[in-house]
Amino acid sequence: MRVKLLFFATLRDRAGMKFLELEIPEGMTVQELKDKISADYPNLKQSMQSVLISVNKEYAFDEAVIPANAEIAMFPPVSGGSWDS
Amino acid sequence: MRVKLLFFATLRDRAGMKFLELEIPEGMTVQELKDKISADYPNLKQSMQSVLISVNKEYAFDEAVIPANAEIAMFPPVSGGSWDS
Amino acid sequence: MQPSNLPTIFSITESELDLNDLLAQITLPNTGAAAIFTGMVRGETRRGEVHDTAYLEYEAYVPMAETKMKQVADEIRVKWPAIEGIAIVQRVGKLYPQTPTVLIACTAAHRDTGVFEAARYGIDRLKEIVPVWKKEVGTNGEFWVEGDYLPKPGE
Amino acid sequence: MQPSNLPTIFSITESELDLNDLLAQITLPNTGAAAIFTGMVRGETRRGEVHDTAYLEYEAYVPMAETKMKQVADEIRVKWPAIEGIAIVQRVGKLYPQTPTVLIACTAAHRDTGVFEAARYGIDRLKEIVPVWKKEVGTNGEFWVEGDYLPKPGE
Repeated sequence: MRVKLLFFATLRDRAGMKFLELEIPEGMTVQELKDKISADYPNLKQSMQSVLISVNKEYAFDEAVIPANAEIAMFPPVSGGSWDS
Repeated sequence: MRVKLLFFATLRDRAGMKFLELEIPEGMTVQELKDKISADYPNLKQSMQSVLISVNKEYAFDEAVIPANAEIAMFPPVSGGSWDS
Repeated sequence: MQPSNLPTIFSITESELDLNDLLAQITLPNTGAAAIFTGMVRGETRRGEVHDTAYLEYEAYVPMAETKMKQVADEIRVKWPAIEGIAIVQRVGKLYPQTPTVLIACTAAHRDTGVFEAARYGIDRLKEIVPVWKKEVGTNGEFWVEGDYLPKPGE
Repeated sequence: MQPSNLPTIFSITESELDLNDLLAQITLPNTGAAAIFTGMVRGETRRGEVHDTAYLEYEAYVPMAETKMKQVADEIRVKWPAIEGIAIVQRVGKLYPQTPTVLIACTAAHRDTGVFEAARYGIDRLKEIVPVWKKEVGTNGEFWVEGDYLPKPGE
């Protein structure tokens, strides 16, 4: 099945791209997706250890199963707000 | 000696005037001034029990001696700010 | 930077409060955080006796109010030395519901150095010692709103 | 008034923050108090490694950021049911020192019902769960500023 994978901040810089469309098997978990990305994109391997993942705009964790047509995003811990702490 | 006495809020309404210039003896205290105002302006007699007094823009209390040319003000407890409590 | 170089604004004004402008005036090159309190005229009051307000009429003993606003700012700087800029503004005159009437804003490099506490302290103190009064005009006629704080010697 | 009728504004914008306009949008007929937090780009940092910042570049995962801002607003309404209006705005793009980049504002009838605490909670939560990142560009080159909060399931 097909999913869309978005990269932000440091992840985008390391990936060298903003997004990726890819085919994944049904029932694939977030952890399995991270393993696949580590294998396919060596540049991102180290990032996969501390990356945050969202699936359809909600935070998703290792055991979560990815649904068809999901919009997945990978990014570092957030750092919005101001410059005040 | 001469002093100026300003009235604000309810005090002004009851006094029917915004200010008053008056002669007071040297060494007069705030308490003695309140007694004098109570005697001279019956409308203000009751107000003198809970009035706040300032002398030269600082809060002044019963025993304080009034200096020459003082700007004195009489007003109720303050109620500025917004309408929020 | 010495406190004497830090911006402190206090004013009694009949003009509309401009939050953008006031904030800009107390933002320094190393400011990272601001806490701003504004109070508005409420048109409907539900706490206590439920009633409607047409407008409030504010008056101030202006020169003393400015002196006391400066005192509030000085007290804030003693309690929260990290505070950079302070603005304290009271609008006077006839003020209608949903209109901001008072503003206290404090800035600092970081948000964990007392900006929220300082703004809260500022509005509490303003309502205790700054000589400003308001008269409510509503459907039941008009009456002066009286405070209940009695300043102590040295305030 | 039901929460569904209470104004909740959340936005990611490239435009200047207009505090006057945002405050007006969350002021209801019975609003008497507002607490507003704004954060700015600091040009000089003295805490930790002292350095200068030329500008910050913010980016957001916009649709998720809006979802998470709504979640922060919902959390505020559960914790402080007296809150009337909430505005949460993050400015993105290239932002220079002394520019407000983020705003959280909460209104209520009275100032003692949690407006200050709610605004403080709002900025803390925004920095934990709303997907926005910033890159600092300064005299020492540019680097991404990384947070350290790891959201838990259900956040």
